[in-house]
Amino acid sequence: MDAPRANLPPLSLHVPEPRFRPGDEADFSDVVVPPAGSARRPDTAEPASSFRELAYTLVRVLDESGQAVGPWNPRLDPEALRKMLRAMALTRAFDERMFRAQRQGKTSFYMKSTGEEAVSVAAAMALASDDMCFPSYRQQGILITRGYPLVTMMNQIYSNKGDPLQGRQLPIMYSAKDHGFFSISGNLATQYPQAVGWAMASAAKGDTRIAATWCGEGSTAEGDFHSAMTFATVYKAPVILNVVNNQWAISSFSGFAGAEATTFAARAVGYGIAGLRVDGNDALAVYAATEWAAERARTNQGPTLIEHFTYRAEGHSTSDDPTAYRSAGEPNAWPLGDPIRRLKDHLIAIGEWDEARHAAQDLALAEEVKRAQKEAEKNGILGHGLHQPFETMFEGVFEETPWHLREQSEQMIAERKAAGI
Amino acid sequence: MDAPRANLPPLSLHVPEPRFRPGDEADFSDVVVPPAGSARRPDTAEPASSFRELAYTLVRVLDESGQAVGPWNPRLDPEALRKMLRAMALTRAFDERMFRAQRQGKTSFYMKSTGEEAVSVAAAMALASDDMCFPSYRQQGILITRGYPLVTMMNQIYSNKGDPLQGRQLPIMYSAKDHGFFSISGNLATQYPQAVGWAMASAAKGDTRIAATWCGEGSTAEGDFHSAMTFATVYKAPVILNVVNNQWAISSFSGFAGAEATTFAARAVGYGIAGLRVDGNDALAVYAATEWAAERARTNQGPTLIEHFTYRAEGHSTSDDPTAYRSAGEPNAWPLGDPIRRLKDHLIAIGEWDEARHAAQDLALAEEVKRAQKEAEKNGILGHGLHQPFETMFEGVFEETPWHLREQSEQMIAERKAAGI
Amino acid sequence: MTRMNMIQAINSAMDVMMERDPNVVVMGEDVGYFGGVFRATAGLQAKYGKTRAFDTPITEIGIVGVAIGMGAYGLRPVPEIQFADYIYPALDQLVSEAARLRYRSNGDFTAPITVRSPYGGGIFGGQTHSQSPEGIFTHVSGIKTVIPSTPYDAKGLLIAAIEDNDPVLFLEPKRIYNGPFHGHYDRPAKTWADHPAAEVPAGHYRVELGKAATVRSGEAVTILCYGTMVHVVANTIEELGVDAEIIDLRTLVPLDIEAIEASVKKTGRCMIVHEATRTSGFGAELSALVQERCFYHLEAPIERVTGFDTPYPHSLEWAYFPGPVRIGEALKKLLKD
Amino acid sequence: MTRMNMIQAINSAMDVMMERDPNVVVMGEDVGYFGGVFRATAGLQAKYGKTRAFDTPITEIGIVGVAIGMGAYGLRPVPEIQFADYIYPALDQLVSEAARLRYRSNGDFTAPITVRSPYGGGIFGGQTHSQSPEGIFTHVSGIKTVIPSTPYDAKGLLIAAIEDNDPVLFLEPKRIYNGPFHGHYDRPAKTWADHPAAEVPAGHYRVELGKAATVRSGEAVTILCYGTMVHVVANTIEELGVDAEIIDLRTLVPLDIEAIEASVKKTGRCMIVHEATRTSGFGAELSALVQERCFYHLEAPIERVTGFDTPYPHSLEWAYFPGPVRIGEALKKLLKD
Ligand SMILES: Cc1ncc(C[n+]2csc(CCOP(=O)(O)OP(=O)(O)O)c2C)c(N)n1
Ligand SMILES: Cc1ncc(C[n+]2csc(CCOP(=O)(O)OP(=O)(O)O)c2C)c(N)n1
Ligand SMILES: [Mg+2]
Ligand SMILES: [Mg+2]
Repeated sequence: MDAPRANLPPLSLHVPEPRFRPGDEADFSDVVVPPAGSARRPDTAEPASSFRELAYTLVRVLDESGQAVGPWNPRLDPEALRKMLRAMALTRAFDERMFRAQRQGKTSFYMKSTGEEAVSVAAAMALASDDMCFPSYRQQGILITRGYPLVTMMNQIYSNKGDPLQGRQLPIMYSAKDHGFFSISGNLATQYPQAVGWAMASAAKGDTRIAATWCGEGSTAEGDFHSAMTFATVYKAPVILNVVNNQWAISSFSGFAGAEATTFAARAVGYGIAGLRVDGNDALAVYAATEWAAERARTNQGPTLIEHFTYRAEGHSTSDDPTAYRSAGEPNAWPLGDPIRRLKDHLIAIGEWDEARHAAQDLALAEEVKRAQKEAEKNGILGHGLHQPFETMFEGVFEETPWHLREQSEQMIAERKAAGI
Repeated sequence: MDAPRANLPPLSLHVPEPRFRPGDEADFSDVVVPPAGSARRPDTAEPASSFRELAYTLVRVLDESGQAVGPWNPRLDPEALRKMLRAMALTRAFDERMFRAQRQGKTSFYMKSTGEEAVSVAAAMALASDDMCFPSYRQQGILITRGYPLVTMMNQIYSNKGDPLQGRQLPIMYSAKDHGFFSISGNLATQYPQAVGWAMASAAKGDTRIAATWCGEGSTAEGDFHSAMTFATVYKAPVILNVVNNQWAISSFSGFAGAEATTFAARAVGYGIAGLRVDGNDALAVYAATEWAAERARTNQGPTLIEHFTYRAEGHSTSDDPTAYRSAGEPNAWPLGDPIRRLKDHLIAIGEWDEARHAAQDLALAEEVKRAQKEAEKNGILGHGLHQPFETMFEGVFEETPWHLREQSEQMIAERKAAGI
Repeated sequence: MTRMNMIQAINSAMDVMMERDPNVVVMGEDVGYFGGVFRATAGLQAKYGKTRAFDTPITEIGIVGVAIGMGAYGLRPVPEIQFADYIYPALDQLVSEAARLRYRSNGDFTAPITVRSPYGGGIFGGQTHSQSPEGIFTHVSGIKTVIPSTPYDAKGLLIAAIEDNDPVLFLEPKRIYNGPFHGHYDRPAKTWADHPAAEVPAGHYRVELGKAATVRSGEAVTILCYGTMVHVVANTIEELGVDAEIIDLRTLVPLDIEAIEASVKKTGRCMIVHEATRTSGFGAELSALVQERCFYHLEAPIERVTGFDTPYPHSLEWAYFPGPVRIGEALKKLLKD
Repeated sequence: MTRMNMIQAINSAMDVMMERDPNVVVMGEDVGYFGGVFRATAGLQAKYGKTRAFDTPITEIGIVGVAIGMGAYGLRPVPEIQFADYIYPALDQLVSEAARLRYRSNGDFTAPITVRSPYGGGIFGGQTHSQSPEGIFTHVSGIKTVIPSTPYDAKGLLIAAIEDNDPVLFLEPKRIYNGPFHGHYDRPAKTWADHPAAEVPAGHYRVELGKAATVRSGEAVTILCYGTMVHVVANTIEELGVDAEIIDLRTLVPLDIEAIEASVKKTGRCMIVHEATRTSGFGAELSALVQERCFYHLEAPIERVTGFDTPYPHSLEWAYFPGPVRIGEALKKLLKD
């Protein structure tokens, strides 16, 4: 490193910085929020190159008065809307309860999806029940929407004897093949190329089922994301690639994933893939975008990337305290509101719901979750007693357990016996 | 895998296919070649979002009559143009000779850059001499332009006793720090994030030097490419990211890297990075684009991705026979012509060159290369005698050789002695 | 029976499996139309179509990640990594995903994929076309590692790998694709023409995973090896007239520990030969296992003859390669007392 | 001297080096403003500014690749990988680039980077927050692997690593960040408060790479270990009253072979303890080396006590962990004859 050349301007390194830190007042008034109904809805047969602008706007359906407007309005019947609302509220109630269970020492870890319930619930409703989901760790709403038993989810969270994964996985790393829900990985974004591969296989077989996958905006930086996008565009894979832009990746704001320069939906443009940017707190917009993308996939028009513009209203996980790095006021200042409240307001605005029913439903859901929890705790909680026989630790590494694992299993049991435990 | 659902359309998998295979007549008449001079040249201070269309056209300067036209004309003086022409012709002469040397069994491997000489030579001329290059294996033109000794290049190719890399690397995997040329890796695209890191370091230090890197269109699929793009956009790194789209990646056409859906310059758009698509066989366009991107980098406007639209006129390497997978007529049918011929025609058109001088130069360059080869072969060729002492094999794994490598070295030498060799 | 070199045998294994099972697909860089840079998949696209034998983008993360997804769907993908030196970008998908999927989902999902990759040196390929990374994978719970040394085994093992419901890394010793290599780089290259294990059945057969082959019975010493080294070792002991028992491991994980133990207990001496770098190579595990299980039978320290702990050099390739000289000297030492 | 826990000592090492050398930069996921999920870089951004301590995109390929480029420029980057379980995506940049750069360019370019990463289990972190991948890196020529077991060593070794001109993988045993762990998960957690090696100088000092520490001298058996296991072993032999010599390796590559050899030749018995999975773990290399070099001194087979060859389970964590029971039983076996 010699001294910089004097006849050229000195360079400087730009390091992104979020607008608000602890102590700052959060003010999102300059976040551009296009009016509901303003984004056009192309025909699903249009080529991706003809609607690149959709990567730079926000598909929104619910307006400020709670009405559903514009070409993306999915015109769901009230029964479906109430089902959607209920699943979102149940997801939130479940999260509350399990967060508390972790705080009570009943398990090691938990992750909420508060504020992001629309992203998973509305998508799950728009997909066919046998479409295959490759989620990240924050799409518990899919399982709940698809009717996976709450007790089983809790059993997994407690690693107890009812845990279908036999206590092998960290809490919330569900796997539910019969609910079209792929085994969640701790390594970010690995599910992205897997989803593309599943979709390619389905297409190669002349099947009708499509795949959908989710990752956070922070995770888009991983190489897996890019590999997935490349495979998806090359083979026109029937897959929906969801990026949940909840503004934060643990303590790092979205600028560290590239949000200062463009949107995440724009990534799609880079590969010639259809890209939509959606108000992720508007359940109807999420539903409509998913339905549209699914239709494209089902008709061999290829993949769609959907950026869900939303906000992580709480900490990253039970291990995280967001007040250490962001303004405490952010969640409330967030300009796109709360997805549950917005859907509720819509149902009320169209005369299909009221505050009293909502309050009653909240109470009922809390009760339902509590009942499930009691039921689950009958199977034990983490650390209070061992819920799986020791030898299960050695099973399932391979389909057939080879000699070295059998030997290790026997050795362990013999050692424990010898030591008198 | 159950039977496909009857009420949904069956999916099908799209697998790209190049337009011509062996035996086909190559006809590129439908490749869209915008007229020279037609692309606008934004001010280097303009934000990347204001000229996304440049990712979908071709920046071209040299028109069909050999004139330099339009806003991207770099208006080089004839001396510089002749220097450029000479370096390109020398690169080609060097490639011819070394290819032949491999065929004669003088080394294990060689890779030509035939048809792509403009990409490296013109870029090297547009960069400052102390800007740092992170090339792939097909940018020997940079070293030649920067005056790196041909003999030294050949010594490396022969792994002989003049090889600055002591025979450790495959032929053409040069390293030349004092010529601003990073050690070439066998693993594709790894140099991309490294270039970004170098540029970030330079910026962090208030230095004036920028970085430039190159990879093939096939290599853009690697995760490293994406990581590099993400870091580059996040920190506005002063780096030029070149994608040499020579249509082929060994036997795979560019469609397997995503070319059916969009351009490679469009990748830039996906990250909010400035993107240019350039006629890579037009040395003036390459020069102008590089100069513009360098100016942006030097003034802290951030990275630029340049797609060089060109054609790999020969095999991938000495291990490859392209007639096994592509139409033999492709190189000649390629609509953008030969870069050397085009620059020569330009110099002739402006009255600064003629066919006789060109022929004489070609002869002189062939002689120069032959002389260098003779010189290099004095240091030996691969496999005829061992050119490096055995113990050098154990040096340089670490700065200081630890005991286990010293022991292995001594053991090897003792064993050879014991065996009488 | 047909005469096949190792490439043909590998090609035949895929052909047989694609014929029998419509869920078998092959994929990788240059694997489709062209049939692979080593021609291992030649003809498969023409025969089975582009959706069953196809080229891929150049991203090893993607190749393995996509194969895992296809496997979860129900296919049996056989992805190729063009050179084993290029498997590192895919490591996370192999280690954290393929190898863990069955366990972490308690059998809900599996990854029945067979990752093929040419490995090893002796072809003047330099640092990035010569590596032997098998040791890394043997440390990863949940993946099997298989390395053939003959055309017959290559086909039978590859069929068994493709039929296996667990992820298998199938490493192909590229130095012996066209003929057994006896370690003398300066003598004319051999072909498989007169090798008995180049008689290969045209149809389906399996060589079970997890079973070693005793290539030669002997009393003086047990030599554990695999891949190219099987031939180098066999030739060297023949030249030296040593009565060695040569065990070709064929599968590293799961290992045929019974064959190893029985042999070492018989001979009392053990040598391990591999091309991979020495430190923490699979030879270390073999050495540890042998001394743990045969300690009281060992008459001399177990010897390892391996690649050196340096990158694979280009011009000094034949000094690096653990050839006859190094094997011979190590044998002398091992047998001297 | 100040009292520091291991996190504070690691933080102090970076602080000292950033103060002394303007080319030292720290980077990684959540490393900047927040100071790292384990707080190891807390305060560094406030003190040295955003261009010297910064958050990064979530791409381990990128973090290491960018650090290599910065190193080639002349900086000394100290990238953090948030958990060692997430180092696999970066493997190619580490193996094919950082580790090879000096050699392949014959010294033209180097990669003086220190990759820090918390590793190991015992925190109910499940499969992807508990792994011990050190063995993989010890197989890679050109990279050093360092693992401290106390605050004092952590600071001195990290300073030496940052000052080293070769790439170093610096693995931090996260179970003992806040206190030594004696292996009994069901007893109250200890802090570093009364541990002598928690007395740490405030300023610059080095603990040389490649030198082991004899934690306890003894005659009955040599126990080789590192990281968390040093404390588990020390406590176990104290509980059992075994006169073991405990060697804390501290650096795996390059290894302090002299210390190991001298000790095993003295005691005649050797046990190796690590948390990583057994097969092809670094224990295999240690076992192979010891039997090669001390064969005629060994009175019993070398014992390995390691993690099992399964993914790290969540609920059965304490059955998996190589704790006092397993170490104790292995010691009994090793000492019985
Ligand atoms: C490969 C890998 N690197 C790092 C981590 C650690 N990590 C876990 S979650 C997380 C942040 C992810 O943020 P984002 O993708 O935005 O998802 P969100 O949590 O906001 O839903 C990080 C860095 C990991 N799990 N895997
Ligand atoms: C990580 C990695 N994967 C695969 C290869 C094998 N390989 C060498 S060159 C090449 C094709 C590259 O094509 P492209 O990027 O278009 O560059 P070009 O050769 O056309 O200049 C491949 C697949 C490699 N060297 N590294
Ligand atoms: Mg996020
Ligand atoms: Mg190419």
